[in-house]
Amino acid sequence: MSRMTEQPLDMGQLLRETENDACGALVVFGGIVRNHHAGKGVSGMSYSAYGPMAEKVLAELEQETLQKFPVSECRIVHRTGDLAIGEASVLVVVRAPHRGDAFDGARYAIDTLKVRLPVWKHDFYEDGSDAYQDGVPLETAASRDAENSQ
Amino acid sequence: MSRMTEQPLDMGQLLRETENDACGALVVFGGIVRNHHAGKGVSGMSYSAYGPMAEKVLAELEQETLQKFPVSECRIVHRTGDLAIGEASVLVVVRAPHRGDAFDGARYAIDTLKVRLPVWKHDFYEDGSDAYQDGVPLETAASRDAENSQ
Amino acid sequence: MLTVELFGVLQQAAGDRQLQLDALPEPPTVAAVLDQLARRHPALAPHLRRVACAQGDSLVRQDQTIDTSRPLVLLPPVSGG
Amino acid sequence: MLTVELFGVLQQAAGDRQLQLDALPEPPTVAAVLDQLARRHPALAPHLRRVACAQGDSLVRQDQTIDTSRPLVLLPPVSGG
Repeated sequence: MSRMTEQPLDMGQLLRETENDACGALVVFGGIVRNHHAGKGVSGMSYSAYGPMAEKVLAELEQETLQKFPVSECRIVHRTGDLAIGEASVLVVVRAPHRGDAFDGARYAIDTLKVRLPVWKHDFYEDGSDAYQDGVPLETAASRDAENSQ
Repeated sequence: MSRMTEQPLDMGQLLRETENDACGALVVFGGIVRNHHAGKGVSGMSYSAYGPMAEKVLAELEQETLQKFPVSECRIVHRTGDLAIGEASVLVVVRAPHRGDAFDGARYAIDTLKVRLPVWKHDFYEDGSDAYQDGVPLETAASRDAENSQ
Repeated sequence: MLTVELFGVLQQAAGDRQLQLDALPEPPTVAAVLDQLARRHPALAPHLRRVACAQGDSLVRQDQTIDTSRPLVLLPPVSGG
Repeated sequence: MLTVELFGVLQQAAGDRQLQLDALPEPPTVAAVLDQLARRHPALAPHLRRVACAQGDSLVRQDQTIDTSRPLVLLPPVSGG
């Protein structure tokens, strides 16, 4: 599966792609379209991405997770286009020999994705209005250095 | 799905059973039969359970997780009988409005299961030997009180 | 007469899934029953310090007096998940 | 002449997915280009303080001088996941 895709995300395929007989622990994180945001009813939403960078960011984040944690498998996929309530916008699959590491790796991957992936969520509300969600400034090498020096 | 079962665990069914449009975060933990333990090659294993208590422990642990964490759904299933390498012995599915809570809830559920569920793992090694894995003493009300008073 | 049910490594140690224990201590507390079991079945003795005990779907404490008409279930250290 | 590509809320603010900027600052650093963009397109100005910039698949720093033959991509605060 391509890491950025307009197709519905296929958890079964990700599980098959990451099979690893040495791993006793599997952690999957899924981001799911909710029916509400900031107190308003949501009827659907749309994700747009800066494609050339997004694919590279996810590939690098998989590698970084594998290097920072004792985990053996890490796959991340993110959907773009129009999504309905209950559909998955992102899936993170991590496998490790031990469960604590699998949890830590998956959490790191999704937390870091949220500040590095050039993707924007556009909410459509039940009252007919719509809005881009206010996001977090993209983490850049400069902002990372500033944070590390604090 | 019954919480204790000899049938292969069905993640798709658990995901359908826990669908909740108010939840933006899904965390799944899977315990998978590894091909090694304590330096020896494992060819397969078998789980036995004290059934009358095991089913109740899982039902109570689901409720406890829902009460201790701001999560909306929690389902736990555990397999018994003979399992092959790569098969899931346990699945924990947690859904919550926010991802940190879903991670915390799932981790609590599996960590607590490990000390409360009356289940025993019997390893069969590639060298033809076999052994019950040395486990952790079952958490009892008395041991919980002792721990809390430390 | 008390039926004692065994699980996990206890089955291996005793070579059976259950045992009968007669001449029970009075009162039949869990601790006293386990002492008697250790004397009658020395192969189980090393394991009994780390067992939890149950009747039906509930744990019973070491100082509790049990209903000897129901099986006492011995649960060695667990390894689920 | 520089092509500026817009994403997310910037598209909404500008009413378009891209803009052309002529009369570029010399040297064309990212910071200088953003200043010029703010003057020519006041609707974008409030957003520019929080944008990151990229060319191709790589981020470019504010103090970096860019190749003006390639589009400059403006990335507002992100909300993926």
